[in-house]
Amino acid sequence: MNTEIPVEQTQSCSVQEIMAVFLARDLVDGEQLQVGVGLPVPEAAVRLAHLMHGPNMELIFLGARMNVAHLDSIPLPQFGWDRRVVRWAESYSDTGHRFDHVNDWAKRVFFVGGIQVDPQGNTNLIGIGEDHRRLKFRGPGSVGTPTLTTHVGRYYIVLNTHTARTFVPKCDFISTVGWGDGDPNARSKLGLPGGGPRYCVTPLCVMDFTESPKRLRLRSVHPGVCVDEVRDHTGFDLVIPDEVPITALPTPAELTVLRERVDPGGLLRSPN
Amino acid sequence: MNTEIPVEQTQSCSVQEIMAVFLARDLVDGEQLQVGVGLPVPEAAVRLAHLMHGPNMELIFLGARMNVAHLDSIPLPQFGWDRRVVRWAESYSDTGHRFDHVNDWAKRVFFVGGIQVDPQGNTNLIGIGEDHRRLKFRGPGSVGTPTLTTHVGRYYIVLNTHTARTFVPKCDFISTVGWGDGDPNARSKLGLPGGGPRYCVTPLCVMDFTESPKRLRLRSVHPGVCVDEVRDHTGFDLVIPDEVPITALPTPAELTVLRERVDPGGLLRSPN
Amino acid sequence: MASLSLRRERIISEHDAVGCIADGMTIAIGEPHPMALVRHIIRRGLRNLTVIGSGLALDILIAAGCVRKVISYYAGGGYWVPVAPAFRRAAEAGLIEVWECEEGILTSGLEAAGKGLPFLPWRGGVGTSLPQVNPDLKVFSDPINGETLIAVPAIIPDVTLLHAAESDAYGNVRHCGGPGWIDLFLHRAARRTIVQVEKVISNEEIRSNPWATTINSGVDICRMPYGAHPFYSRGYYVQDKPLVAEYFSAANVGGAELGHFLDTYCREPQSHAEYLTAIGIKRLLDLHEY
Amino acid sequence: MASLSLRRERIISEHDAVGCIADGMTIAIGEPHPMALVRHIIRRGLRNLTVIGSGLALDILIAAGCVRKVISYYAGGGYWVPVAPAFRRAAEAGLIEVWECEEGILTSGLEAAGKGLPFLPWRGGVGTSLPQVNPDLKVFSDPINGETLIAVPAIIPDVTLLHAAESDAYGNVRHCGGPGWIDLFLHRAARRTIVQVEKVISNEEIRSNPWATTINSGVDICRMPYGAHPFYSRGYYVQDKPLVAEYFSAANVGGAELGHFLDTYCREPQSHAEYLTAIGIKRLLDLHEY
Repeated sequence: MNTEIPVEQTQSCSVQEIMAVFLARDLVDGEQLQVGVGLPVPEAAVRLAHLMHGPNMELIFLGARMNVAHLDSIPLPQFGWDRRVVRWAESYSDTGHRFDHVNDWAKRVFFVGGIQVDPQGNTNLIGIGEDHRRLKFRGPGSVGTPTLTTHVGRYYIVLNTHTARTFVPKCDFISTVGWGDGDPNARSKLGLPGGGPRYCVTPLCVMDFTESPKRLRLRSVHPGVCVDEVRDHTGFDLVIPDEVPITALPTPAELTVLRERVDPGGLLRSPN
Repeated sequence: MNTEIPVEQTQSCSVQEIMAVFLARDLVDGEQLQVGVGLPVPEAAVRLAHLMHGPNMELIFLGARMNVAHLDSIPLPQFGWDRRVVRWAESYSDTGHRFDHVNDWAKRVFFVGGIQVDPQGNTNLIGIGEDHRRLKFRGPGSVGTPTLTTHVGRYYIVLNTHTARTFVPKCDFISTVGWGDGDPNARSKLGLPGGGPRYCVTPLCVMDFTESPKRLRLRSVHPGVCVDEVRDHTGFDLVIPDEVPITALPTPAELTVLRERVDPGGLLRSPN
Repeated sequence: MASLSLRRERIISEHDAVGCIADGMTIAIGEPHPMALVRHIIRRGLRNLTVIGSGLALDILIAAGCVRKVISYYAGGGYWVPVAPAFRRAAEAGLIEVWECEEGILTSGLEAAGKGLPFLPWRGGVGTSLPQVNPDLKVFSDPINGETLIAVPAIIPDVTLLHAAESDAYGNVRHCGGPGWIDLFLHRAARRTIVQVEKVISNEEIRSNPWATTINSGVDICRMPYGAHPFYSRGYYVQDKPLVAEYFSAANVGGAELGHFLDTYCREPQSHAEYLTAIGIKRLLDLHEY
Repeated sequence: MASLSLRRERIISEHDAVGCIADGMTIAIGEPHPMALVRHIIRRGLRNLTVIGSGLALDILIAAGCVRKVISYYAGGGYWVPVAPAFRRAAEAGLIEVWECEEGILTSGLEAAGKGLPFLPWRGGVGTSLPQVNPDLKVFSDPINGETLIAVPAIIPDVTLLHAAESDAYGNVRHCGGPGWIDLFLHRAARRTIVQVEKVISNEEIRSNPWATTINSGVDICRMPYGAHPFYSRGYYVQDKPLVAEYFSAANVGGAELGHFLDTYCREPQSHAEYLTAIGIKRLLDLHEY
């Protein structure tokens, strides 16, 4: 997963760096970017986007809202709940009212992980097994992902691993609704105002969704990964177009900002 | 209404002062005393109680909570929304969450006025008339009285006038439920957790409620007022016991605190 | 390194602020009242507004003929003004519709809007006449315990107008000594919020105490020193009691006397600066809070 | 003039704080975690608790055998600990019951309690498995628009335990840089709240900035400098990362190794002072926040 990939002959980068740069480029100036605890790739992506092209973005970490595009560096946290990352905040007022203004979340972007993901982009953080009282694998719980994914303008599914145990035909439990049964109107039928999942990004590839029915489709493979490898590590029939491009590499400028101003500790290059 | 009443030969006091002292004596140390805007008698009563015997009381004005028993004076506001009265507050946190902690209101005490009061202590701030779209007299609206009286441990009905137009057999509209139809269980049947109205205090007298059914009963007349005067100014059959005492006069100590530390401007002695 | 100057400022003129309000819209007015913007609404002669408000600001908008429907828990003027006069007259004449409510019901409806819910339940008001006189309030049986509650529909202002002490140029607002009790509810429920402030301060000052920020970004700012006059502005000045009394007295009389008040203080000054000039600096300075 | 000394102070010992908790009660644990009180609960060997909590505090209470039921939206340990180990083992073995929820559902249930309502509606979770795996959550049709929502019943902790920066002796609490996101919900929902603080400050200091007061009176205070250790305390110290890792490593292994950790850090020190002595001043001073 952490094989070194050459960038323009002179630099190499990790898969996590490629994932972070891919996500960063997809974020638009003016958006609000909310990241939960313990997700280094999205944490890096939103910082990079803010510094590269998002002077009007707002970063939302740990209940604080920040615009910190003017800082020399916006380093990644060193552990969960590292509150030093919010020391430049403009407000903490999300704290008491974090869910009292969801009618304003069309411009908010969020990132979810999962222990299972199905072809319609529904995800599971609850557990694996048939009986909820005796799970084979107990997950951490849904955190705030059901509420966030219900209301945000769009979200990204970001995983640390890509295996057939994660990408399953049907989640044992659903903690966030992606496209439900695959009907493009599934979300509106449920009354979920948010825009739903846009991409699913893993250490192997980027996936998007077909139009109708909504179903995960391979969009690009990361450098050094072949299409068959993705297919073999996916537990359902992934939609695979005839032509699958390689995920774009970071530019030297992006890599410089990422490494010098976002991730000077090299978290995205560490084997962990 | 503002006839001077002698106090122990050496002092005289106004009816508003008698009302305020009566209320103050009924308040218990440790309680939270909330007063809305524009009610000078309760405003004075809670200040006086706090200074006389309530070092653990909390005064709640304009969203601020205060314990100010150590101050030399706690003067009355000079007009509605006179925010100088909360300058000694310990918190404003009621502001955003004023109705988010009503489960804690058993020890809270409140005061309501009304343009109509019926024998069961139901009150009306909405208006007088048959058709809500074309009221004969449009009232100011219910403010927060429905919510407050639903939850507080007890409340007092305090009026500036006592006339047959105010004390009516049936309110044209009900903005706060006292004892509903008079059934002592009327409040619990409606699911209202608060303790209901305790006394009704007017410039003529103090009234309480009979046990079952709940109905307004004359408790004491203010000095210089006779029982018939109360009867004549009440638009329904008030329960009148054989013996009706005179409302107790302020002690010189109470009057000193009231005038020097609560109402140095003489608001309760002014004819307005 | 991205330049700070690329960040968009959110300061707009009073003209642009009121320019986003159209006849027939639902507007919410906070407390302390954003009187400068209220006067600009009167100057522009907007009509048929639904106003969520209370007290002086509500009454003067009714007096000026801007209002068709009122969503209010309290239309009094504090001491000595039990019922606001223009409100009372218009309501009794059937010229305005009153969406009868109370504070907890109103905040529940606003909170429902902010939470993206069609309704929120509330207990205060059960047993009263409120559900009868306001058919939008539905008495229902709760799905868990079967208790009787009131379902309050979401209340969504098109534009919320607030007055606050300070903000930076990016819309981070700070209330001195806390916002009015309903202001943040009105903000979160609204499609758009405009905050008039006494003072614009640096972004660094905002960052020096982020916990003090009461409204964060996404709002537009009007710089309006003394903008709540003749109402109070916490930490800056107290009510101009004689002018408030002058208004209520004119409103009580109505007709030409009320028209004269509105002309003098709302229609003739063409801007907030002209209004302040008419009031005079001495009078303003005499209103210091402490 | 009433003497200030007549006002009751609200400072209690850790012993009295935990003394009000009985086997089988529902207790809520805030974030940052009030670890000193959590350790005292373990020391006392309380059993069959229902715990509303997350992360480290929740996991160590489960590891010590105090917990029968968990109300949690998240039982992970941040970076590198996707699922808290004692929670995972106990849940998979059926030793604890999990009241499955998520943040918005949990805060809705807490808010219902604070508002004196039997339930509040919430949209987040509609379409998920949450209502199937948690039968207390009722899917219903809203009485205004007929939309599908989840009815969340009121959640009422018997005792809420919080950690904060400062308070005065009367229970006016100030969080440095704001409270954890859920703390005030846990407080308002509870029958009783106890707040452990880094520092007790003067009442005058509280009055100097009332807007900074995050919890006002009605709560009891335990003076517990470094009381959140090995977790963070905003404005005072960061996480003791090695000790947190040591716990999660021992909890992963379980058995004697976990027992040894619990004995060393929770059961053998007979007070918070003895715990801090065992940790050592140098280690504590090295955790300064900035």
